[in-house]
Amino acid sequence: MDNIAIKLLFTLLGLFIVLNWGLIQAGIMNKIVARVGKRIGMPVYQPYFNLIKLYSKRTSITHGVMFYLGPLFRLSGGVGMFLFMPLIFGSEYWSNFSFAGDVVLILYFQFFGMLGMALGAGEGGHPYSAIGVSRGLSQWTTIELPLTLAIISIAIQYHSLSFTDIVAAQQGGITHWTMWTNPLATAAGMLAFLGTMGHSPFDLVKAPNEIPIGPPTEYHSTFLGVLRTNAAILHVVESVLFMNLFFGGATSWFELILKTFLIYFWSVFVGVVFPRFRIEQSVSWFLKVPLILGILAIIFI
Amino acid sequence: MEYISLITGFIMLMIGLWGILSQKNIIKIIIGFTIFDTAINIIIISIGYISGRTAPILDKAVPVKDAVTKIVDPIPQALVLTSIVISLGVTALMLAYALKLHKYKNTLEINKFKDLKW
Amino acid sequence: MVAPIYIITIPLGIAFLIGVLGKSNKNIGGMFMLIALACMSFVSAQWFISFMTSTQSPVYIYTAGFKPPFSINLLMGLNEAFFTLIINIATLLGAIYLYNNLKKQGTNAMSVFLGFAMALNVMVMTRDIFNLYVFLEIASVATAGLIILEQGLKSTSAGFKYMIATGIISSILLIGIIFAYNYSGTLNIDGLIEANIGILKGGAIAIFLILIAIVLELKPFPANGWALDVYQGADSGIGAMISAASASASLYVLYKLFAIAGESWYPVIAVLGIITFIASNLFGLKQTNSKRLLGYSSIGQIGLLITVLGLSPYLGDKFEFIAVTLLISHYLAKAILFWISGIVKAENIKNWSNLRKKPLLVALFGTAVFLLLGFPPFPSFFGKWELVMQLANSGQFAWMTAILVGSFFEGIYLFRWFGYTLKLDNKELPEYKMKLNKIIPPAIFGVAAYILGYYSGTFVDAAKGLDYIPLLFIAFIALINFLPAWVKNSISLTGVILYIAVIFPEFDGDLLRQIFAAIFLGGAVLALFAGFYSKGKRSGFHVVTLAMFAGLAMLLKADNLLEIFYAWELMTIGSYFLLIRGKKSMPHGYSYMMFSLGGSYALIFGFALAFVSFGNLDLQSLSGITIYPTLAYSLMLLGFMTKTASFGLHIWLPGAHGEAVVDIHFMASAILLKAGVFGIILVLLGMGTEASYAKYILYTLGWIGAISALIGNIAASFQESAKRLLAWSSIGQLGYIVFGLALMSHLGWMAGIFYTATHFLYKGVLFLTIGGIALKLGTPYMYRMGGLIKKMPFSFIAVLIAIITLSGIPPLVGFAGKWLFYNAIISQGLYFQGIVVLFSGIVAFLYLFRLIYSVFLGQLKDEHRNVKELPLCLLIPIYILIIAIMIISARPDFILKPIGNYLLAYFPSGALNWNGTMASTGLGYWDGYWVMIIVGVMFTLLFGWLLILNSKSKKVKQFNMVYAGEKPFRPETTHMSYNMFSGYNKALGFFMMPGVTGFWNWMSDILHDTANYFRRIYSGNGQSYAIHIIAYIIIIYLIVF
Amino acid sequence: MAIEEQNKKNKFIDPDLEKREILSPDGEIIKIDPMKDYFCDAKPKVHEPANKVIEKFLNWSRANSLWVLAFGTGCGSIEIPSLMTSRFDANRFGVQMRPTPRQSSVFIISGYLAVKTLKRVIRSYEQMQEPRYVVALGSCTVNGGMYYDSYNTINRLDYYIPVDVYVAGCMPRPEAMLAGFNKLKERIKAGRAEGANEYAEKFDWYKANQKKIIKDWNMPDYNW
Amino acid sequence: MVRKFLIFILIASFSVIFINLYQNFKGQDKLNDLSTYYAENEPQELGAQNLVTSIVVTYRGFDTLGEVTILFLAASIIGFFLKIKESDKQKKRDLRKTSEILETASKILVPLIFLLGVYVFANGHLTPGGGFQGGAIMASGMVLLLLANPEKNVKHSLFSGIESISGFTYVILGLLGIYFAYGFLDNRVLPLGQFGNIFSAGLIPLIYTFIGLKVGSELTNIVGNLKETQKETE
Repeated sequence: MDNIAIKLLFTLLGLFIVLNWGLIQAGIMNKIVARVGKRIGMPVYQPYFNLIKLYSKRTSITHGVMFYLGPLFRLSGGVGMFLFMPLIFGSEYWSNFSFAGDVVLILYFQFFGMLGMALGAGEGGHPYSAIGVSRGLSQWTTIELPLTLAIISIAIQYHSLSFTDIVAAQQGGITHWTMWTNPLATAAGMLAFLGTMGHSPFDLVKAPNEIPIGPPTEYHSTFLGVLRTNAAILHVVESVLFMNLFFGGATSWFELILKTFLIYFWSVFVGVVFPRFRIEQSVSWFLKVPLILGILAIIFI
Repeated sequence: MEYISLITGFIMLMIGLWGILSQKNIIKIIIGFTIFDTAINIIIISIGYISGRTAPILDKAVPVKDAVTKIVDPIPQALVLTSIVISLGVTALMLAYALKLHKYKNTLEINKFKDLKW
Repeated sequence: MVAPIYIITIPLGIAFLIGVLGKSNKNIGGMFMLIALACMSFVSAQWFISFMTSTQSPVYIYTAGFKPPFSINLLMGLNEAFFTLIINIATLLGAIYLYNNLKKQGTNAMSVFLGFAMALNVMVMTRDIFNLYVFLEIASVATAGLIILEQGLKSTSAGFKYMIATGIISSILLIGIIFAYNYSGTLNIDGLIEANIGILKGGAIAIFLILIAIVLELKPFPANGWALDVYQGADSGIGAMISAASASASLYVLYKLFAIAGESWYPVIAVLGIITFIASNLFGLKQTNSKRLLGYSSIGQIGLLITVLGLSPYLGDKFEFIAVTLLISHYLAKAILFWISGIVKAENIKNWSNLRKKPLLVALFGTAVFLLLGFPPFPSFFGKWELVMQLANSGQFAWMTAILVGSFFEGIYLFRWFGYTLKLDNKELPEYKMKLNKIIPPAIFGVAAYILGYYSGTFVDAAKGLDYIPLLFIAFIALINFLPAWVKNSISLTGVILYIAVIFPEFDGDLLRQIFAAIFLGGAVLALFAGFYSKGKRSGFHVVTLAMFAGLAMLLKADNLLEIFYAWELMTIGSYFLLIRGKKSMPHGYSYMMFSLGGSYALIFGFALAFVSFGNLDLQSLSGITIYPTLAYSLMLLGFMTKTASFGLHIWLPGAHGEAVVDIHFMASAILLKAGVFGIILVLLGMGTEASYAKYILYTLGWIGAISALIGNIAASFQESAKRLLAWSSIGQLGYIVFGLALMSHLGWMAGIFYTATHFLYKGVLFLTIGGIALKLGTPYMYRMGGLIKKMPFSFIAVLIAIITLSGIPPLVGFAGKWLFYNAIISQGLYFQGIVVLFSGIVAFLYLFRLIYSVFLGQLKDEHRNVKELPLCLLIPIYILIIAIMIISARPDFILKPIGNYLLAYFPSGALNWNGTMASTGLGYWDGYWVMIIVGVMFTLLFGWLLILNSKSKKVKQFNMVYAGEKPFRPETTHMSYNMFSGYNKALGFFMMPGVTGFWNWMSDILHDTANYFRRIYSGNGQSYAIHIIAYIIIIYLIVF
Repeated sequence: MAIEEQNKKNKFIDPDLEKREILSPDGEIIKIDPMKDYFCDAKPKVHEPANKVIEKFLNWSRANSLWVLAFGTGCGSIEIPSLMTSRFDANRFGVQMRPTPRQSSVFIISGYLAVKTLKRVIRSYEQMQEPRYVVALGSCTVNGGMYYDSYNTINRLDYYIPVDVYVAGCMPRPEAMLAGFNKLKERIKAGRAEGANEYAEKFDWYKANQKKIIKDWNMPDYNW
Repeated sequence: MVRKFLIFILIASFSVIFINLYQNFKGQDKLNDLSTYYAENEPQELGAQNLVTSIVVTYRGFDTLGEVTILFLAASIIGFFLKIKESDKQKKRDLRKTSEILETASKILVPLIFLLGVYVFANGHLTPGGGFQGGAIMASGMVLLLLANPEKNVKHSLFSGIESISGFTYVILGLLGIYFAYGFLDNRVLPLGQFGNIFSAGLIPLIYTFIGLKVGSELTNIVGNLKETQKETE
């Protein structure tokens, strides 16, 4: 029991670090994007302002129980993924509760938050929310496909679905990373990562000026705050997932922060450069290049 | 003798068949049938015929003792009687049909009665 | 005992006598006629019984006191007793049925009827060939007279065509007889057999002429146009006589004369028969006139019987059983059908929906249809089974195929007809009366069909183990059909629960069957409980439901292949009736039946091959089939896959399930489909993986499963109707299961069986809730629903839990299936199929979200403002299932561990390891218990936090939302549901192209066009029919000689 | 009868807000009163600021996170996009555009306001969550500007909704707008930007004004 | 034309069967066993002078019963098939007047024809002839009567009565054979009598008489029906 308590403490600490790193990362990314547009841009700590402001709104309204619970599901999805994700390789305390499941668990736990969010948005009764969700789900089905292929390819490669085993197999220098040993899977996975992050060109889900930011149209105040909190956590956790799968995991917090930053940067970089896809375009696109890469990854493993 | 009648029977049978198959008029078809039946009767009779012999009636001309050597086969003759009666009954029935059919459509052309098909 | 000669003299004397009565005393004449027919039946019955029960030896009747060949003799043996009995009973009932018609025409007509009956009896009994000719002529003349009993242009022209045809045929017979006499010097059939004149060329021709004439009497294709016209033109009561009584007599005559012909004629006759069987059933496809259609069917059935006769050398000692069961089925069914057609008086089969005004007639009609097609519990089922088995035993696979194909054609039109009867609108059709004398005969035959079905089962060794108690119970329910639904429901529920108590211990130690029994019978209890929602009588519902569940239970209990097939067909009947109960489900019920029929023929073919390879019918014979093993296993899998609605065979399911009401939908989807899974499991267990062919079959099966999953899930996402959505989803889910089984590994099977069980749970919840809602709202279309969460919170929670489970999101138990799949796919190496399956698993989110969103979330429609929560009788089964889901979710090892241990027997290697609640394979690990705890604790904590944060939230109303500065107009225009995944449709909509449907439609069109083209040889011209007959004789002659 | 019909003719009728009867699937007739059934019927409340110190901190964050509702009401809306470009870069002051009033805290009234638009502005304003701020651009919002005698535009915005900052000009340049934002930030930090509470306090007065100028008042009184 | 040509081809190919039959046909030069038996034993067994009659009535009497039945059925069928309304029956047809020769001759000939008919069926067991032939002759007498008096209708009830009673009696006579002789339709119920005598051959003359009556009345009925149905209005 003692063990569990310590683990819990470490987990909370990890969560705190991840949350902050997520917020700061978002700020940095905003800054980078602004600089690309020759702007000064928002300050790095702007996400904190936003978060505090959102939590401190004086009023909020709710459309019903599911609307109320939607953000909760979303946050649970993010935190749950965090809980099942080992952060630092070789550290028992930083591996959270990853003993409860392997890669497949993470893969499917992603949906927990998505589903809750979709339901909450649905109860808002706003048609744009539903449109956003329908786009998001449509796109997500095809994003998952190359990712699944990549994971299977890795699982074949390392004969394991366990994070610990996968990361362990990549230790011993940069050349042992999956990125080098299985470049096709990495390519497929990283293309899928673009979709998971929801940046341009795959941001039609939240298309701000077409369907006012899609699913969370009706969310505001604390609800939106919770969603933003989750986004901060989730982005880091997703990056950690890809880091563990393809880039050798992390043996220290510094390594984790560096790698997640770079991984996240990849999606931001693409997002800044490319314009937005329509939904059927993005669906078709994922079923072309990434899918073929994924299939090749399995064939040539 | 029996060969001739047999051939005659066959030829008549063919003629009757021609009548049945080619004539459009129902009465002619019925006539074809009677020819057909008659032909069969001839065939039956010719089967039972033994040349040089007489009818199987055991009167003075045919003593009972010589019957075996003097008479023709009586069985086909008995059969032909039955056959004739049957064809009589059938013909009568067909004629009745023809009458009725004529009543319905005022024609006896067989290819006008095609209400039931496929 | 009364001497057999009285069968002849009584009717003859009375026929002559009632002429005296004249016109005034028609009723007395009628009484005399009925008495005469009753006496005949009595005499035959007494002989038949004495032959059956004691060692009575056959009795010869010598007319004129001389022994043959000097005089004519008649024989009364077992066969004769049987045939005269069925002829006499048919004519007796036929006379009762036709009583009014006969009375209208006076005593003359009664005499003709008696003459007809008498002639048929003599045809059966006589041993003299010329005598046979005479009485054949009497029968023909009498028939020609009976045809015009209802006078009219149609009957008269049909009668004339009949006279032309029989005139030619009997002349041919006479020529044959006389030449046979010429060569043998005798007219006695026994003498002719002894004389063996076939060795002479002329004698052979004589025999040819005799046989061809008898065959022509049996209306072979294509020289049978006249017969069809007769069936169509004559009164249906007469049609029944011709089809049931005359045909039986003629068949027996053919059988009798076969002895003269010798063995070399068997194949010829068989070929003639099968051509008739296939061709007339094919031509029946385009027929819309009911009586003519019955004519086609009659001719086809007689063709089948001729084939059986011709194939008798291959059938061994089973020949008699096969011939008798098939004959009696044809006899009963055709008589019933003709009789019914006379009552309903509808020429076009589309007008037969009129039948529905009298439920008894529908029951009889259904009985006849299933009787004809060889479904249990009827005699033809056993007959067809033995026929196929024996043919297979003799290696006659081509014959088997031909017979099954012909039967299938017959099924096509019979079920179409039946569907019309059950479903088409009948409001504008004329009223009709069901006179007592017209309903008694078919009713008697209907009852006889069931009794004989049971009786014929006792002759089949393999059927000895069949459990008839459920069937008796069903019969009891059928008898109390007039009671209100809740009473029947309670009784049925009690019955099922008692039966479970009896049957469950039988499966002790057999986990597989226990799981399926839990699904089938537990499902039955839940479904029946849900059935309490319905008001009114629900006529017939309980009978067919229980029939389906009885079939399912018997499927589990089955010890041999026959029992499996019996159960399978019983279940098919029940489910067919259940599915066709939906409002617009006529075409879907029809296609369901078509696939089922095709599937069961594939099954029986496969079973036959198994039987031949192994020599007995035990379940073990499924393993190690040696004769065409690839074909056998493929066919069996195909047969079972018609029920799992796998890709290619799935097109019936969406419509059929989409139209079914709530509890039927639950039964059909959550329970019925599992029967197919059970069958596949049996086949795969038998097949194993060792054999060289197994690899290919499994590979194909895997792809079929994967594609089914993909197509099912994608199509589900594009449905507007919630029920169709669930139906397509079932196709997809069953695809997973099939794929899992096709993996043929420990993990794959675990996934498959686990999916089977959980699919039952969560799909059950979905079917019951969504079905209940659709019923309550009166529409299955999701865009008409919306916002129901506030009205039906319990349903919402149930659906939420179900879809979380279905989509495999942790922590609920659906994830276990996904996890097992990953491990199985990777360890088994079926990556690409696996990817397709996993992809479709993700696609499932689309329709699941759509389902829960469109129904429960979004905008509440005005008309649903006062909707209440689902009734308790639905909520209780739903929550029972939910509780089961939650228990399994918390401790998945409760169910997974036993399955794993059970499967170890079949797949010793590569097992799932358990460490407490932690499951692990060589690849990964998963601890459902801990996941549940972690997620639960986290969720609760976060929930508390959110509650604190959001305590000030103000509840707003429906339209208080951002709408670009405007207010929303109406809920209908604000609810975003129609064509929800339009973007996805643009990208992947091509998956929805109805390719498979198109393929089957194309097949069907080809078939129907062929039928339509070739049936034009029946030009309606009596002369052409005569030409056909002559040409037929010539062609057969030229082929034979 | 005739008078009633005459009245009906003259009155603007919104069919979507009329009372109506609908047949339920059970055959029951349901009476629908859209105004009651679809929309809330509660006045806004005054939300007192919290403890001073905390409120100061919160206001600081609020001031630094100005989410602007992207609602171009008049000609001034053309100036807003340039505000976000690299030349002016309002982003650096924490100003962001939000597409939905629910998430926005600043409402920019960019220029003249037609009565028709006013309806939408009121609705959107009421849907914004508190605290909320209004920045009015151009002389039109101050006194009607060049449209002062138009039959269809309003003259003074703060008759209808409370305004925090006016930015004068016709039209004001983006620089002026940035100045306006900074002014707003100062007001917020000083705790003086309590427009929402003011609106709640004087709700009846505002409503009366609104209804006076909006002849076809076909919307609920309270839009949350 | 094409059709007729095809039919011709068909019949021509049909003749193949007959050619084959003819080629394989050999005329008999002696009686086969069956007929030998009849020729040798019939006089003792049945005592009918006419062998054909003995075969027709007794040895193959069952066939004859069938024959009678066929005629009976045909008559019955025509009876109800061509049945017309009573009102129609009384209608007069516009017919040419019968020639005087026919009228006169019929008055003289009809009794003679009837007599001949009776003779033929009464002597069926002795001379060529029998019930069918006799009956037909009698019916031809009736036809002559009808031709001479076309306005007259056949009295169906009378003839039906005769027909029925004779038929019934025939069956009863047949049944007597079971009880008093050796089988159904056995003629040895009555003593065989003197061979060649008119009262000989047991039941044969009796049966033939009834057959004659029956056939005569049946044929008359048929002809009458055929005639009357012409009057039927549409």
